[in-house]
Amino acid sequence: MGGFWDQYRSVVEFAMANALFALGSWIAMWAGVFSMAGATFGAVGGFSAAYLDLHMGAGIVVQLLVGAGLGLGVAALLSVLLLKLESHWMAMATVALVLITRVVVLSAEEYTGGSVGTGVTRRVDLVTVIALVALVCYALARLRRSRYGMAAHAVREDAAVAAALGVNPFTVRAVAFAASGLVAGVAGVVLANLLQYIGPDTFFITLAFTMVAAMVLGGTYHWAGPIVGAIVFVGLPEVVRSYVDGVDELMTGALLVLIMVFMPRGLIDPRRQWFRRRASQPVAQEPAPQPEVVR
Amino acid sequence: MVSKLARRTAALTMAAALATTSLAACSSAGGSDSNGATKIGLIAAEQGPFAFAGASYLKGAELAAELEDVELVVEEGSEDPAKSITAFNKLTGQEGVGQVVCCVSSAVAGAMKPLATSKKVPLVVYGATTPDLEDPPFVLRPALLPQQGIAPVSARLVKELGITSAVHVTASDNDGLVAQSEAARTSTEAAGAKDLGTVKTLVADTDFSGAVTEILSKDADMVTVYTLGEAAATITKALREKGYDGVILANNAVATAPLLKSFGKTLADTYYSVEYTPASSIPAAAEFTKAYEEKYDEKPDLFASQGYVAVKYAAQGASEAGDGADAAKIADALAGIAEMDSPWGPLTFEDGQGTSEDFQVVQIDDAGVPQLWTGAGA
Amino acid sequence: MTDALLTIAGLKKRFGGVTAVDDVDMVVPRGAVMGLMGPNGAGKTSLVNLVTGFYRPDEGSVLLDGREVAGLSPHQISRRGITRTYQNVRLLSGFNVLEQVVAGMYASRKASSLSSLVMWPAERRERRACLERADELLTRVGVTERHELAENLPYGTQRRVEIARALATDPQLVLLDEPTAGMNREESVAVGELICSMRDQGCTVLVVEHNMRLILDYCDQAYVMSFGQVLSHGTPQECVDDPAVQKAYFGKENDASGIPALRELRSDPRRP
Amino acid sequence: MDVLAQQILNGLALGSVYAVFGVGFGLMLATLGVLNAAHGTFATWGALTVLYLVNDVGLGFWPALVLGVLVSGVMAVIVDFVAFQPIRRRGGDLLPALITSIGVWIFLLAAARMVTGATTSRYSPDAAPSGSFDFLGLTLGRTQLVSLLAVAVVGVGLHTLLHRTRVGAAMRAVGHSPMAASLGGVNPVLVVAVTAFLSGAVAGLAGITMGLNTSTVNFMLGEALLLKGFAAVIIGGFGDVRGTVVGGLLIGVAEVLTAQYVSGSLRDAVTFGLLLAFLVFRPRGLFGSAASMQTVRA
Repeated sequence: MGGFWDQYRSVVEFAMANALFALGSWIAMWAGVFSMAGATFGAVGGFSAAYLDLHMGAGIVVQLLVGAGLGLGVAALLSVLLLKLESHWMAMATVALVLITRVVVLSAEEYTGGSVGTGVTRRVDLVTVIALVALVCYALARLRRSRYGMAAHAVREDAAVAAALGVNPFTVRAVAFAASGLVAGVAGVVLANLLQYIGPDTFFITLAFTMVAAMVLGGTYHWAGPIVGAIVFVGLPEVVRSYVDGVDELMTGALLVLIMVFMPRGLIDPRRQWFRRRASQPVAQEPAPQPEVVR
Repeated sequence: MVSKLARRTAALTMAAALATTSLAACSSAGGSDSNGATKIGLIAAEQGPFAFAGASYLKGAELAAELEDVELVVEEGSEDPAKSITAFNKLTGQEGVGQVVCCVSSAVAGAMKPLATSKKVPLVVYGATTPDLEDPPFVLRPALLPQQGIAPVSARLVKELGITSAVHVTASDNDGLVAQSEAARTSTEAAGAKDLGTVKTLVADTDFSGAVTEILSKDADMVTVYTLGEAAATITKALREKGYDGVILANNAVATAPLLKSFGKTLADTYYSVEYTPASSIPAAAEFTKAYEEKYDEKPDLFASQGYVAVKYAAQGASEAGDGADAAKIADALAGIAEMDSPWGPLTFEDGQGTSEDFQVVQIDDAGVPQLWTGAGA
Repeated sequence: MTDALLTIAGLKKRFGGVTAVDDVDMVVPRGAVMGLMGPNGAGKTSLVNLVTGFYRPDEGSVLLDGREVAGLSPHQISRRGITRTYQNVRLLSGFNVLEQVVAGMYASRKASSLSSLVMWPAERRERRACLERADELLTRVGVTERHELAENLPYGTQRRVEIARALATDPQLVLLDEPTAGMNREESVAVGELICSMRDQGCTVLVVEHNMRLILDYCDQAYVMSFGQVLSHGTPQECVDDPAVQKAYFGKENDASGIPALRELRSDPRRP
Repeated sequence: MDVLAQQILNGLALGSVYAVFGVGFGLMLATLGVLNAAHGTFATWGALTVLYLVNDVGLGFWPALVLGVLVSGVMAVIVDFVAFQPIRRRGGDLLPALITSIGVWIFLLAAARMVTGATTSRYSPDAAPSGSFDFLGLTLGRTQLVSLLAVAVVGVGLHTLLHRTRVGAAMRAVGHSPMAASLGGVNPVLVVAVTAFLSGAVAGLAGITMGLNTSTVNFMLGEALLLKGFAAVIIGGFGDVRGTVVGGLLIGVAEVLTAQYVSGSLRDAVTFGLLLAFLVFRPRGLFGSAASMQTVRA
């Protein structure tokens, strides 16, 4: 058991780190912003953690706080620039942002180690990572039906209707985007600690694709989706790999296509029948109940 | 009202989290007990960016394990930092593995270094060329640094071929290659060739049309190319195609079997320096070549010799530490090795870094086959 | 003269070469139920979109309670007290019936996100109050379902949920865009009664309708629009009798909705 | 030799590869509404096909090129049928199609890695065009000439097709609304298939010329193209063939000149900086009209 666990411990760790990234993307998606910029905020968190570790020997708490703060700050700044774009252009702009992140990482050699990258002393353990995921989940579960949470969902479903209910869609999106930056910044710190080495390709397109794919795979309509998605997306290939070598990625790709084709709303869909306590009523014609007129 | 669903899912997630946490606690209590660490772990690179060399490394390593009578435990790392770290953890989690041989690329070696140091398991690096990577007793590099050979060889070429000016090409974002290019630049200049400057490319570049135009515009007698092998071969080919007829001294990575095969005679008349070639004049090299040919029925290459030397070195450390030694003792034994015979000539070690004087000069002939170069008169 | 809640003056909106709303003046008195009729494409929905800030007017002013709202964003206008329903029901997918209505209480909820994170008593109280109020509003509009997903309900019920959501914003003025579209006679009557009850509770209502029965039976006054302009104004009956209105409806041969509506009126025995 | 003029020529040759790829990528985005993350792998597979045919089968380079282009085109049609058509039928928007394209991307990339064993190779120097000749006092490599010709053929050909033929009109109509196309008496399924084929085939051509110009064919070949082609589409103006061609050439020249006169490490910075600047400040690009932006369907 010990050997088995040692073998899969890192799989669980990476799945949890990816769950954090996917949760970050989900928070933006909550308010209808499809963003791949999590890779950028992850880089901000990751490289600041590496810098703090290397130059100041800062502990994990400081790293996480700084990563969260910087992720939040950078996301808040960028939201001003990006959120005015129409949604598809916004999505593409976040791709561009990720491409630029790599260039910035390469040029800011003093802070990032440039193309060689930089080592990080590992200061997180699995318990911390799981605790962070649980913390984010707790917050999201609490906020789901709060004033902000309902506004975010409303903005995603129909921004115009939300506005007519007094919700300022821009503010709601900006807050979601900034919060997604915070979580992705934390995820970057975690990933840097887990990998113990980060370079310009660590926080690049592949990570950006992984986080949105995990999010969509799991389902974008409930916060549990990204976690399930990350576990399936990261864990399944590892498990497959230990039985059949070489086909894990082929399977991941095919699985992603199949799930999107047959379960377009992802694995976790709060609308699905078995998820709800009561069976939904059919759309059949039934007589409308008489209103009680209050005169 | 928090919806029922949300509450239920939260509960489930928390339960799952708790379950995983308690598992983690259990396993960390297990700890690692490694007495009798006679096995040598090896992180292979049969897949990934260095797959072209991975098989040779492994064959050389397995030959050494057979000759030295040690057990080799192989785990694929694909020269990917994350996968290699996983492989390292898997290897060191196994009973009896007291040291790990790994790493072709400097990036991966850099990622493994802190891990080896913190886990106190010696890491024997067989390929990476970044300066100052070695850090005894836990990070050791028997592999030679190419710049040890580039300096004398480039000076020799300048003198024997009557070179008066040289231009240099490097990959400015790779410390190892920059160090090699710098070695070529200083020694050609010291030997009397005018320095016409250094053209900088990047490791990730694939389009060299601009760089080639820049090189040609300098009109030098000699071009030294210290970039990754693919790039060096591509630049060499493009220079010849655009009519350059001077001397080209390139990174020895242009002469890997797949590159020689696919570039063929477009690499004709290119020089390089190398610690091992099957045609080497060093006696220990001939022995290695013979043993390798007997086992695999093919000629070894440089990578095979690197895998061989690394495992031979690791085995020597293990045997000096004695039976039942733990990883820390093996580390001390490895760091204590001062000399070792090798296909690269007698190796001496300083601070866990191998050095040798016996570099060979190779010239690729008109048919695209590397031949030992014995001098301008030959 | 009753005091005006909504005053529209010289309102204009062009789309490319088409002027959808052309120099419209309109007054909706406080506490009135105002009808707005007109053939398809007359600019009724465009007018609603202008008043609620969905479109930005090219010219003209919209005064609510004497204060300019033209040019404000939809959410600002909503907070000033104008809300609306939609021609094609636009409920928020994924919310159940109660949540649809609670979503309308955004502006009036006070508890901060921080307090919802730790579920302070203030947040709990507020959530409970919201749910109770949503429950009341749903009862008022005659919806008995509470926990179903709104998208699974029959169309007529969805419309009523939408009205409850609009009422949840505490509006001064509600714009109902064809609230009885797709409903049978019985259901339409129920909506009419609901509109009256809204007025009696202090709301001013502007009803955009094709269903002239509804306008005649429940509106105090009406406007008729055609080709982006106001064609007629007065009591609903005056509007229907206006020759210009008759011409607008009959002159447009292919307007399928107007003709039966008028035919229905002519055969109405209650008509004097 | 005038270094500046020579470098501009080099830049145009490099940019023409980006431009060709961008035209195919943009066609799929504008007409089929798919932001296709897997498009780069079409280029990779085109190049790998040629590699196989030239090096292992011993076919001549030109017939291999034609077959490689066909393979990429057919691959795109299959991918569209398997991964995008079901989503389109549901009336889905950009997001689900993007995610399935990521799935396809992972699949085709892994498959390419498997068949190549992650090694880099190149077309046999005996078969592929090589060498150079003098052109207006500058040196032009034969491989560079191939990519310049490719952009000319693809640019003019596709622009003519879209604007001068009935099929092209139908393709543009599909871009605006699939309904409109079916009303016009064109079979939308066929139009979608033709569009997918063309966009894949053009990507394959770009991949093949890229492999030729860089003497490098590996499973990652298409990835760089994808990013640069994406930049060319946005900078040039979405949904406009001429704009994409100009965008691609502009990127190529900018990259080569930056490397020569500023710093090689800023090469990508220039491209992606331009990309972000255009997205934020002029999302319609150099040539696109505001209306063309709406063809990415909501």
